[in-house]
Amino acid sequence: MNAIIISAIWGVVMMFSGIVSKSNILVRNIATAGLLILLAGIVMDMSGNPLFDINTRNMLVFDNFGLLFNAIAVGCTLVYFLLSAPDMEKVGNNLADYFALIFFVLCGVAIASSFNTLLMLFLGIEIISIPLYILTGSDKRNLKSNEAALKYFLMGSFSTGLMLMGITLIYGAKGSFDMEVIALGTGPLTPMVGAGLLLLMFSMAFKVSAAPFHFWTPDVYDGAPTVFTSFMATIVKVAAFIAFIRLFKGSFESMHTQWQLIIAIIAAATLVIGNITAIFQQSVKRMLAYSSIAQAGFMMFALVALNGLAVQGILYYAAAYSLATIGVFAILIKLKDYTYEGYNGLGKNHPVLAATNTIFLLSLSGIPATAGFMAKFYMLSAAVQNGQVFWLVILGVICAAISVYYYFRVIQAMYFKDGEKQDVQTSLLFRWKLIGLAAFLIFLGVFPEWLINKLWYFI
Amino acid sequence: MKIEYYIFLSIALFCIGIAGVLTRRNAIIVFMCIELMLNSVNLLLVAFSKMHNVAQATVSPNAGIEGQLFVFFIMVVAAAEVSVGLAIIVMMFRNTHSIDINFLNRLKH
Amino acid sequence: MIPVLLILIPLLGGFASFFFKSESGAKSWSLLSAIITLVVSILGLTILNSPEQLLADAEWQPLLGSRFTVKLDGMGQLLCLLTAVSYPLIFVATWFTKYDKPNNFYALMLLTQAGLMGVFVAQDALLFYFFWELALIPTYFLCSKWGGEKRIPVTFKFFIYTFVGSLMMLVGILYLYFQTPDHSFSINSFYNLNLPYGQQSWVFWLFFIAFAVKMPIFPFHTWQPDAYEQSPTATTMVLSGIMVKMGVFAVLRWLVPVLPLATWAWGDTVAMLAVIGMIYASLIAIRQDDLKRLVAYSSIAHIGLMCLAIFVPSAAGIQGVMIQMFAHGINIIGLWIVVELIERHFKTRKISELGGIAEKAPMLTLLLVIVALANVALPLTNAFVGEFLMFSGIFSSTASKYNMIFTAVAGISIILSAIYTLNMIQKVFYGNTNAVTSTAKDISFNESLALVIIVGLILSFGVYPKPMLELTQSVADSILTKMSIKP
Amino acid sequence: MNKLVTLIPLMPLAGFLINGLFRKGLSKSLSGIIGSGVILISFILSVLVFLEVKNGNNQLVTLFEFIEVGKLSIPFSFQVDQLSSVFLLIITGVGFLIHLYSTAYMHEENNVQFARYFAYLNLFVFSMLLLVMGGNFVIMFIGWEGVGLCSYLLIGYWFKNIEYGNAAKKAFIMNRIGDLGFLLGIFWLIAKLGTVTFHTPDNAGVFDRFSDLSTTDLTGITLLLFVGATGKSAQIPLYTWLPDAMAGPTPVSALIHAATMVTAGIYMIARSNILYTLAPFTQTVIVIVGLATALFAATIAIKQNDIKKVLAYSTVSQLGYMFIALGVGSYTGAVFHVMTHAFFKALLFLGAGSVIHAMHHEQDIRYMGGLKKKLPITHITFLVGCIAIAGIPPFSGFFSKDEILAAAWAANPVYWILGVLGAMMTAYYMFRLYATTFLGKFRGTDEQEHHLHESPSAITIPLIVLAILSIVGGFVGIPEIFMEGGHRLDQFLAPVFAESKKLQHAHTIEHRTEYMLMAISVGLALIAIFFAVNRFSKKPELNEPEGAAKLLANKWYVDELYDSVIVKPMLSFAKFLNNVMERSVIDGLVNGVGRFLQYGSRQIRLVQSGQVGSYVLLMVLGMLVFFVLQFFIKK
Amino acid sequence: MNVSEILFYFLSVLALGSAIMLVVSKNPVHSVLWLIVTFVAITGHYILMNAQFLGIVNLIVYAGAIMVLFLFVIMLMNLNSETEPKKNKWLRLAGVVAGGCLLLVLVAALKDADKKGQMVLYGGGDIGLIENLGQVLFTDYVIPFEISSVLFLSAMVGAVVIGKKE
Repeated sequence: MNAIIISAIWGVVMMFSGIVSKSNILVRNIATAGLLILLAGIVMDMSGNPLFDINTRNMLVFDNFGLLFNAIAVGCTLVYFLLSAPDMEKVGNNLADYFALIFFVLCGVAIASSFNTLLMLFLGIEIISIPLYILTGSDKRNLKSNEAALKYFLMGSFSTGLMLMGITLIYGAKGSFDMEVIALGTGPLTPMVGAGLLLLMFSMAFKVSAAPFHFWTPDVYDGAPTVFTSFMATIVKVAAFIAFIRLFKGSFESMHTQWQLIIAIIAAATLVIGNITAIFQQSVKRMLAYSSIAQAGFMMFALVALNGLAVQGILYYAAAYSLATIGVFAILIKLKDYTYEGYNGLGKNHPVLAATNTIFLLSLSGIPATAGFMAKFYMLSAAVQNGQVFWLVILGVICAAISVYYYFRVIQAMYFKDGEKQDVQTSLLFRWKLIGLAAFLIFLGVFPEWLINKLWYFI
Repeated sequence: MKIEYYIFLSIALFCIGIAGVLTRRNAIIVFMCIELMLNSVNLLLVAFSKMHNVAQATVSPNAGIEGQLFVFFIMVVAAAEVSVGLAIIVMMFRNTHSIDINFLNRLKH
Repeated sequence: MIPVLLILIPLLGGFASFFFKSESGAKSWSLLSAIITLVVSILGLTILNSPEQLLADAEWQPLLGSRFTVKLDGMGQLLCLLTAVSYPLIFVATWFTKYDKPNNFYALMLLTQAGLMGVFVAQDALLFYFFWELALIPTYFLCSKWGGEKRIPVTFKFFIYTFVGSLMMLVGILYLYFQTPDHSFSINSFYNLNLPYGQQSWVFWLFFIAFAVKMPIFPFHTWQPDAYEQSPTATTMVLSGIMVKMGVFAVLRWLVPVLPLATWAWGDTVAMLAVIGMIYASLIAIRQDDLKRLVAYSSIAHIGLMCLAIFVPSAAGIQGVMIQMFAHGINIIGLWIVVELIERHFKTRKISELGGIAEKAPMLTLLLVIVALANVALPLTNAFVGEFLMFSGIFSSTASKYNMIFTAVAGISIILSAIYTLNMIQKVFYGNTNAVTSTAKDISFNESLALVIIVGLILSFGVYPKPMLELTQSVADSILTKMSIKP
Repeated sequence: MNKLVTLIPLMPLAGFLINGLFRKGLSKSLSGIIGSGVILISFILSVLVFLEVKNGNNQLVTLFEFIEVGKLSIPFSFQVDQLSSVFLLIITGVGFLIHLYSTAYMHEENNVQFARYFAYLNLFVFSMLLLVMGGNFVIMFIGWEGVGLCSYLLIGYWFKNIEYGNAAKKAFIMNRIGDLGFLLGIFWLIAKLGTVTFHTPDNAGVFDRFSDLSTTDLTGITLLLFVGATGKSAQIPLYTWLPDAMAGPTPVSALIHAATMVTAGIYMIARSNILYTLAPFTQTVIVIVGLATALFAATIAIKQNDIKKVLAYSTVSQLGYMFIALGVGSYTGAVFHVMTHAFFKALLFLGAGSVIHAMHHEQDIRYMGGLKKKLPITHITFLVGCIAIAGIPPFSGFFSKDEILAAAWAANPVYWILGVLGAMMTAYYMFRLYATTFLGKFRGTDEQEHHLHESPSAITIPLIVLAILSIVGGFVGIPEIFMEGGHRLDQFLAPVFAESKKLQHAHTIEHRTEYMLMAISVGLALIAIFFAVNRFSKKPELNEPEGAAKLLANKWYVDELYDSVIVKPMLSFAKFLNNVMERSVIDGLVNGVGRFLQYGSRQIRLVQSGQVGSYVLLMVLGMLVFFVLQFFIKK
Repeated sequence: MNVSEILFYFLSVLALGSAIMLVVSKNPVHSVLWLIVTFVAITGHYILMNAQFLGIVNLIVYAGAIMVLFLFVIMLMNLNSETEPKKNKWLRLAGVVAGGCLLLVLVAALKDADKKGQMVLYGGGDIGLIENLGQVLFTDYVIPFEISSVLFLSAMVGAVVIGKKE
């Protein structure tokens, strides 16, 4: 509960901070402070003494899973702020409002990771989506940004429609929105539940940009201001995943076998399309959009397997993927030229950026000793343990190999190709932050259970 | 009235909405079609709530009320969405004097 | 303790080497670290050769049931020794080769060494996989930064190829992991699960692809000649001298004992591939005009023989393989050193453009001839022991009913190897000097030092192979008992 | 005593190391002295050992455990019995003479090369000694490959000449083919008996446990070992390397390609006689191969004009005789012929060398003639050699060849007939050679004629010694019919062949027949000699041969045949593999995957059309598919 | 066939018809009006099902406020049948077919729905009345109610961010 309330309040605080103070630095610091408070609140929640004692009428349930994810999400946001917040000023001149919107999104994330009824799911998803429509379009004079916003909005609300229809059908069949009630009863899917389940699945698949509902992703990520792309592609996406797995594990686990095939097909399609399409991209930004689809394909493994490892794994994957992607974007933003050529000679001219970027990319492509490997490892092992979908596992590893192709193109550009020295100003502090992030990724990669244990430490 | 009639009715409306989204190029019309989809959902929800009310009237008089409340929230969200959506559309129109979604193809491949 | 040191010293040495500014500094530092590693590994063989010294075990991922377990058994020690010996040799031999950003070069070399050591000592599947990849990554950078003009695509192919393979292996590992009763990655619980044949056979292929690509075995070999040709010679030495052995080693440690039934069942198929590969590679080697490619193909042929000896198993054969891993590592590094010299002196590797070096550089010629003869496994060279044991093992193996045919066909490669090796010697060293080679001069001190050491190793182990045989005896026996072949 | 045995091979090794490592520092005389000295020492040692053996105590020295795997144990051990002691004498004795000879013959070389030469020569003697002293097949194989290597090095001694290089390569590879057979034989032994040692004190050696081998095993093993022998001892089909091997310095040809190395095959079979006695099929094969080689080579020798080539082919044909002997089970005869052949063939080669030396490296006999007066000693000794090889009593060749022929007759008269035919040809071409070279009048350039002079003593002394040996050498094996117990060699070697003797049904020929056979063979030989001498001393054939002669002069075109049947196809197949299979098929496949992905990517990304409408449409279609799958298919 | 059934059919036909008109009519303004008609029809259904509060809200919020908003925007851009862009007819066909298929599939899937044959209560039942809704909303559903304020806040901020002049 802390997370929801604090983030909502801090959203309001940010709104006013924009009015009272003109200095961006101040606003930025307030935002960062807010995140720290938020983090503290979540930790208190996890350690079992929430600030507010509110009877949620069982509409929200704050279990370790949700709280830990909340912590991860906020932590990633913190990293994101530290690395990329200064670049938001370039987007437009109402910085405070952007921060406010981000806090509202975090509120939505908190809801989406702790909902216990479809109503809260719906609200959470909407609270996440609506600010994102705005952020996408926030670069107002840039036609691409506008276009992206409109596309995102239209398709987003379309998917909302699907979701509502799904919820309705399930309500019709089960007579309640409460997940415990819905989870009752096993046996074959009745038509209404089945239809509703599928519609819900589609709308969630849309939110996590899984094929064939991914089409908005490349355009929106490409069109949105890069800073916000970074946010959307990481925290928001994994939040949607958490909601996805929470919903389906909480409500439909008993009927898992009956929809496993569909979700497996979706996962496979996502993997293939994401990876294959990414190969040919010329713009790194767009490539990252497709790579995020590909990564989503891997996260889908958690839903396909839906076992203990999957739950741990999705949390770990969320952290690993978000951090690495944030890092890559943070460096991408600094560059003038978003194509692969933009990276040429980076290794010679900006060794630190190149080195850290390499680590982020290695992590994304799942090379051992980086967090990305253990993330993929958890997903694969979850799927293998489930045992139903070896074809998917094999496809997965092949796709992982394909993904190496486009990630390493960047590395090749940085180290093995020479480019004219471009003026990339980065503060020393920024570089140290990057190094810290890279080190943390390696730490996570070598000692993954440091994070996983958190699920059990707090009661 | 039997429930399946309502199911079919609202599914029909829903699909008309989808068809509209598929066939029209005017962003606003598309948006309206989406609104239509939402409304079909509302209708179905109300129908279900009444149905459950009938079914479980003995259990509690308020059975099935959550359906109607959900409709209320949907309307809330829809209103919010409309405000944002129209804002975006207007912004779009300001920059390119058109709301034709087919012209939205600077981003592709 | 020893295995941990073997990993740590190169690892830390490597990281330290990144921060050297001067070339000589980085060089000397790396050489120092390599020598320390060598000393440690020799200590491990001699005075510190006690079980508790050779074993280290620590908690790593309790939830997954994966522990940081490293242990040196006979085979491990042999290959660690090979790694430890080769590095100083490589550094000495390429002492005067110029690299840009030398500190990074040497750092990456040392990191590779750490990865290799890890592979050879790991007793936990997950840990093994970690090191398996860690050895690969620095190599990727080495080859595509300091390699020849076609380096980037070639190295990339090599990388993707091996990466696909290792991911397959990962799936296999996971599958076995979930079969283990206690859900653990430790090699012993892998050894103890006796899966039914059906499960074994497809896990076998998952593993085999990974190792076949690494070794490489016939249809999966095409990355190798290009990679060898394009990489900087120092890296090529690591690739062909040691990294290739990773594949053979992995088969002996992780494939054969874990999946004995499948090995029995598929042995003939794999052996077939190996034999084809031997003849195929030898024939192609005859046609090569590029020294590096020639050596590359000859190495494919040799590896094919090792693979054959593993999959047509017998006591002698398995031990022959282990001896041969060491011998081949040493010999091929010797060959590469010579190639490196020639390329540096004459700016070409084309056999057709060279000739008559012998009269200008008798010392070089002498050493090369010895190394080359070792490469064709002449008696009293180290390779002879290995090949003799392997062939006699294959011949007397009870595992396959085609053992005689395999031996005979594989034997042809002995003749072919003589053909291409002598061709090479003749065309490059004999005859009259031409425009290119008229400027030849005999080798410098450091190179002759490296070569002399190699020759020394070749002859000493060729005349008195007993120590190695004793070292590998127990491992070979245990493998054979796993395969239920009486040793 | 054991020390002496170990010292015998170690001396040449020491010589090799000294000459090899310090070749820069050594003067010619010094390296010459070292090179020959070590051989002399080991010769003396061999004599001592020989006497020991004669007193009936064989030597078995195990230095250390060479290979020990599981139950297979291969010690590095030397074994000296009657057979090997005889070979020791031949090798070190003849070897020493040839070293001595070389000091003069190779005098034109500079220090370093000179030292290199002696190093190689010593290394060769070392390997040869290893071969004959080895206590098991593996040590024997080590020597076996070692001599191959040395002959490679010595044939290619003048490495600047590509032709020589190719000859060397050919020799090595041909030998390798044989060696493969040898190896397979060894593996077979290991597979069946689990040991390769000849004799062990506890009678667990190969020759103690031959009874454990089935006939198939015996035949297979013996055949494979015989393949090795054909390679090393230049029998059909692997003989072609030997004539080319004449590229090496003449003393090398004398030592390696006449006296010692080529007899390794004989030694090996004689050593494992028991196995062969038990494998009649193999024996037949051996006889046939031997006969074929003997005749075939002889026919070729008739038309050769290179003095060394003639001798080379005669060597091949003489080796054929030895194999006949082995084939018909007269192992003593084979060894006997090895010995005598070593004497007179070495003599002939050295004589030829002396001629070549005098003629300033002119080897074509058509440009010689009338050297009788100019080179008296060479002439006399050469003549002795010719008579010896032609088998005229009482020269050594007669006794050994006669023994072989007698045995052949006993086995099968056809063998004898062919054998005698060969002997006749031998006499013919040898005296053709002699006549063309020494008789008639000189046909070389005046400049050559002007420089003609007898060679120095370092060359002539060995000639004389060998000439004497070729004359008297035969008397160690006087047939029983002339003198009771005259066949000392037979008695001496008896223990080695005892086992075989037991198994062979002794076929004796009554004396009348034997006298007749001798008379016939000698008579025919004399006729041939007479014909050859008075034909070629008058008008030697100088013009290019035609018809059948051309066929012979071109060695039946065997080299060309091998080239077009084996070498060329193999190379073109290799080319096919390299250019088509490797590049296009396999690598093409691998790269094809990559290209396919690229293409797929280019196509798939077109779906991302940028049109909201089409996006939604695709989404809806996806939904449709899944609905259908869920509700109507997946049941 | 009692009154309510007649009403049901009437309203359904009205809703569907006007919905179709919304999709097909050239002029955006007409579309809006048709949509309003649809909403009215749906409101009728609500009333029919005695969900009075929702009926009214639907009428006021949707048919009233929201639709007026749409109308304003359309007027502001003065869109009309001339400016109305046209998809080419194949795409339109594809759209219609896809929608139709979806309808078919869903109907086929739900034709024997689990609640088949249960009655929807007409007239009776007072859950649709404002006091009950209010009570439940401010007791059990207070959390979502509060949270929806966040939604509005963000929408508001968004509108400001987008609409504000730079």
